[in-house]
Amino acid sequence: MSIFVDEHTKVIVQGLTGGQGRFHGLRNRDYGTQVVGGVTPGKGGADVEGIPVFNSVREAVDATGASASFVVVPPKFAANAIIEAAEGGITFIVCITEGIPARDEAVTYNRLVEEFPGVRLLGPNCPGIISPGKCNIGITSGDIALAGGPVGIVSRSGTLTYQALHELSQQGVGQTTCVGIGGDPVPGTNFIDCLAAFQADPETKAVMMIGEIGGSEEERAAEWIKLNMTKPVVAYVAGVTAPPGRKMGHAGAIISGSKGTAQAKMEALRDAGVHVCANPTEAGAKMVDIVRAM
Amino acid sequence: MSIFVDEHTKVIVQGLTGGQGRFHGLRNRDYGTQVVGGVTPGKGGADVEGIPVFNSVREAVDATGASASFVVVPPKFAANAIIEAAEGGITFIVCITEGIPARDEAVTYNRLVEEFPGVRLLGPNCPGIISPGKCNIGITSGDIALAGGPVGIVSRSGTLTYQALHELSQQGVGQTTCVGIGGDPVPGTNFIDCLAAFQADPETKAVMMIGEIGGSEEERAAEWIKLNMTKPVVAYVAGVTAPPGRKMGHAGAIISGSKGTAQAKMEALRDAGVHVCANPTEAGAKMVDIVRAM
Amino acid sequence: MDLFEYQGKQYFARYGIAVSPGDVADTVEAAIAVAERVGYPVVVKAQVKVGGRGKAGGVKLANNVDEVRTHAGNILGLDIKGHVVRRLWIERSSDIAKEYYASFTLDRPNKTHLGMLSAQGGVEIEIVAEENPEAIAFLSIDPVRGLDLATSRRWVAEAELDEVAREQTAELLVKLYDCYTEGDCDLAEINPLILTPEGVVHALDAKVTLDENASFRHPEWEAFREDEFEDPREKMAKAKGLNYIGLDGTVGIIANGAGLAMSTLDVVNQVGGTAANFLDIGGGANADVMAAALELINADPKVKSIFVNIFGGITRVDEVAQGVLEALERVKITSPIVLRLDGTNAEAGRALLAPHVSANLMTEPTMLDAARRAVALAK
Amino acid sequence: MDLFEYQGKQYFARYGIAVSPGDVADTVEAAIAVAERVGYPVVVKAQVKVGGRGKAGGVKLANNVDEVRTHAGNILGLDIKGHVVRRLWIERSSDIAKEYYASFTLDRPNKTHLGMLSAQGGVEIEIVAEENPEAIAFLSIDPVRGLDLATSRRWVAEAELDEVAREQTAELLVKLYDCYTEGDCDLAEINPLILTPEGVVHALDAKVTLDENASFRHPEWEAFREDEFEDPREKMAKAKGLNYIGLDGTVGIIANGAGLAMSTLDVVNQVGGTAANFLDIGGGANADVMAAALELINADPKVKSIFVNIFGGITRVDEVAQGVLEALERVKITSPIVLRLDGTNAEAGRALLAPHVSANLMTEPTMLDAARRAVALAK
Repeated sequence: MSIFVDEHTKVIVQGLTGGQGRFHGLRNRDYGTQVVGGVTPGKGGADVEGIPVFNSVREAVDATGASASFVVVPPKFAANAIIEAAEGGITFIVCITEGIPARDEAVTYNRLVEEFPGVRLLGPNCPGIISPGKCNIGITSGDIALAGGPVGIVSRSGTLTYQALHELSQQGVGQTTCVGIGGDPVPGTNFIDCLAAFQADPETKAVMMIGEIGGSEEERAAEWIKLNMTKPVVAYVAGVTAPPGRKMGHAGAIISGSKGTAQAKMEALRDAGVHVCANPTEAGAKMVDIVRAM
Repeated sequence: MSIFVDEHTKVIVQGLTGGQGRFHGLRNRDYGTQVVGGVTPGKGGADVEGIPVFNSVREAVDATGASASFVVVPPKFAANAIIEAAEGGITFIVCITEGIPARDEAVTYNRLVEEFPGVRLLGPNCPGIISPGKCNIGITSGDIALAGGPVGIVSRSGTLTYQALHELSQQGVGQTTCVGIGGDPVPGTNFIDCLAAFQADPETKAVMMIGEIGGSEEERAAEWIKLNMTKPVVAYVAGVTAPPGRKMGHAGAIISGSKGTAQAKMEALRDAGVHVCANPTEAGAKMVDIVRAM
Repeated sequence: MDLFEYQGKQYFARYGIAVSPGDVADTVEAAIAVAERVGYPVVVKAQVKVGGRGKAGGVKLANNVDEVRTHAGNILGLDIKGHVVRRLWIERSSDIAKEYYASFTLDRPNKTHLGMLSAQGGVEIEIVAEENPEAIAFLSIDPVRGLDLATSRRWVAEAELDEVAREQTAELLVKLYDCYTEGDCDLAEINPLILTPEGVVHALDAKVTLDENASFRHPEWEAFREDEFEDPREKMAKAKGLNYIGLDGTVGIIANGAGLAMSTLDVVNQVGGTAANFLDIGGGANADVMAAALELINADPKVKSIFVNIFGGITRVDEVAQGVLEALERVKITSPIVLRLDGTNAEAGRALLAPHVSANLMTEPTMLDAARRAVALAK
Repeated sequence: MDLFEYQGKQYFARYGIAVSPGDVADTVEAAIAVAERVGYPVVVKAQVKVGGRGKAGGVKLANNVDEVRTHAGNILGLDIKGHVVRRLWIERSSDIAKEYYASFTLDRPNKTHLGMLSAQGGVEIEIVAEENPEAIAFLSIDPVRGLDLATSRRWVAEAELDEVAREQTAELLVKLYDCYTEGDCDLAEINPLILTPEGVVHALDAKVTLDENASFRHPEWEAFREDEFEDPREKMAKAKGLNYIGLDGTVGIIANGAGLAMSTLDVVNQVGGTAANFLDIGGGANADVMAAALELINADPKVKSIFVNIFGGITRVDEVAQGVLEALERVKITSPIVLRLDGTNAEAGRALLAPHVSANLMTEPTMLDAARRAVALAK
């Protein structure tokens, strides 16, 4: 099994007719994902290499029965696109858009939680999700993932998500699902959501977690792991050498005062019984050892 | 000078035609307070020993120019009476009613703060306020107060308020104003409000403060004193020997867990430079010493 | 007024909060009857208003009628921290996947309502608050606006409850808040609030404290009152409108006003004595009230002396003195009485008493003097 | 983007938040002109984006033209923690009765907005939070609902601000929240917010951080940008769309993705080296981008070796290799380059590079190997 998405997941792409939307949407379909429609207001009736385009999410959902949406629209329109997806009946939204204002993210997150409690948002500013061999929504290259499990991956960092997949796949260790939650300040889905889903998924036997500096999500995840997680967790936290007060790429990745350091996060994870590794390669090797010993 | 009320304060009594309202209303007038009207719905046009009765606060305020109201109505009606006073243009409300449900107090307090920012409520469940020789609103016996200052008194406890007045008056030390803030969980006016007013009042040279177990108002007052108060403060806190978990008369006077003990309050006050005394008599004597040395 | 668990669950049920099916039982036979009705396994729970029942052996699982008989028999009559078990609550046992904590109470410093929600339930919330405060999601609620479902949903997400439990819990919390406010509770607490393996959320315990000031709008509270097993002296005091709390010392205390009564305890303590009680007779101190107060204190065998501390505000001291004298005619008091009467008409009051002063009835001019005398007499 | 105080005050003014009358000055003469216009006494304040100006002598009171001349002359050019003062803010001096603190920021764990208000302003809020957290009234604001005047009034009462200041502050806080949200700030802070002896509340300082992601709806931010005195290398990087942060080490770093770049720094550190910079070239790594990145690093005299760490996701590694080769033709690089190329089309990429490998351009199969090599070369 996988978490959140599988071979039955029907996906629409909001922004399919744009450059990025077309590129990633088609790439996801080529991977085998059921990309059943696109949404671009005013372009309903057209198609993109056979994928029908609708004027609204509601129309697309009614016509295709999609439950997931891949939001690939510019930052200016992303918040509205996400809310439109929820209003249109989508229950799983992946938004890869980078550069959405924090205010829009905060309002959107809270509107979803308050008005659409059954809807999950992944991102914004995330690489997406891949359940290898079943479904790929986002920008992850399918080549570096390996189907069949038994490892679940959850990562706040884009490129390190790929690195993590690569470290495992090249050793022949597959993944159930790899979730990139993104590095923005207000992520729709967090570590705990993914850890809980992996804990509940019988095919996932171990979890690899990639954190980074900033915020306290890793610490909260550590607390959750301590209380709830029975499966082994291997973690790497990027940014041990990051200087305080400078944004390391993402708006989320910043050490404020004494808060959000990699050291504190690693310590919390270690306290929770997590195997904390010093770099992605070491984390990969540790996970391979754990899986081989099962 | 005095704080909150003086010889110019015009007072109406909500509930003047009731037993308690009549007794205290007339007693306050006998003291010299300008009791200019009463309010009892349906009894407008009548009078109580010459004090005209109106159907509503608005009518009473329009007719008399009153700015203060003395609320003496049963617990069931008290919350509405307070809001009616604020809506009717009253800016200083004294409510002596005991036994108002905590929920009603919480709603009333917050409605006043949110909708009527210029209105002060004293109480509920308090003995009232007396500016000796000028104005007495409430149930304090005027005999035990002495006009002319220089001491301000603020007290959470009813009888100990009288005791404090008595300790000073019998030594010939007068008061500017004595405010009984009451022991309920949600007092409209708190220690800090009174301390700030006394600090600002040029005639008040020193302040006597009577606290009791429960809550953290004394601790907050101590913090305020430390930062803002230049006048000497003498304090007594009742309940050193009170057992935790039992309500000592007021709903507010209860030690919950390690919170709200007299010891903690006395320590905080001592840290703030307050002269903390072991009983009311000692507090009175200390204040007399301070005043005489001025 | 603290409710027993079973009363709290009955109260919850009024507001649509899901609890386990169950009923009360005062005898072993009744316990068996309830168990047979709700179906095995059942939990047999001592009904006492004190924490730590489980550790004291007051909560047991019973899989069949024999186990119910054994456990009910053992628990009825058990003494848990001074509380004798006279009633049981028998309920269908629940499988537990997760234990949460939820409560509403008044946030006194902020004058708002305070909701506390935690994914770590089943343990004392004070311990969680101490050791891991971040595990509690605190919600400050404006009493004017209340709690709506949207905010409740935000709150359960913030508390990181398991996703399957969130929507049910969000709805339950709105009901619990209604129970807390419309039901006039000082405290409405569920610990644990459980998630079953089947994904159902319900209250496994109920801790409710009612705000007695709101009795006038809750005729249904009478039923709770009838079931109280109070200290007989406190019950008698309540019936007479006296505010009495039994303590362990030897000096009986009577004072008017809660502050003065607390202060009287403090002064007795300062001069080396110990108070036998807290007793606030309130504003009016006529003969009836004074007689009742003296009678109550007289009934306490620990009392060696009685300290009556009255400051006349509205109450005139001469009336109080008259009340004391009348009361003494009606009630035979075995301990010596020390009176301190001050305030309005104090002179007249003391004059009234002067002819009656004896080794069993004396006056002192100040609180401190009176306390010294009463403590000396109690030694 | 952090704003200077004067920019923050200009921004506040857009939202109707009262600040002291004043203006900027880049020269002593201009400072005098402003002072004469706003009236004495004035405060001469260094405009630097760093705390502790006062202690460093960057804030002075001037009562007349001579004092303005002296202070402005001293402060212009002053080095405050590595920030050279190039601009002053001159404002009318305010009498201060009380100093408060007010701010809005994002509460990341709770995903709400967080207001902080304290009657204890003028000192660092972190110190107050540490030593006396109860002195701060925290307000959690649902971003969907925002902050209204009623809630703001409740908040100022809870914070125990002086009563004369409450209504003004409640109104100001609503404006500050509007500035924070509509103005797309990451932080909007006033410390101190002052109450004058005349009973007027206004902002004496302004600390504003703008959320650059919201630039598209704020054309007015351009003016702030023009006034930036940035590190020239960081300015150049920004112009090229590169995410560059200068550090103190000797190994130049180029990586795609912020996480991988951070991780590269960590690995260099683990094998005993020190990074000269953080540089994330983002998703697309074509020849232009690579050339710009190499040029930037090459300009840093501390750099002894360059570690290019690319994991091809969307970016194909062969394209990256091509980019590196093209870039090397365009830019003369003085330090040896160690490449680690992995991911999509890695084989093809390495093959492309193979003929060009030399003592100044080498590849390694893993991050760790590449880091060791780059660090060895930097020693």
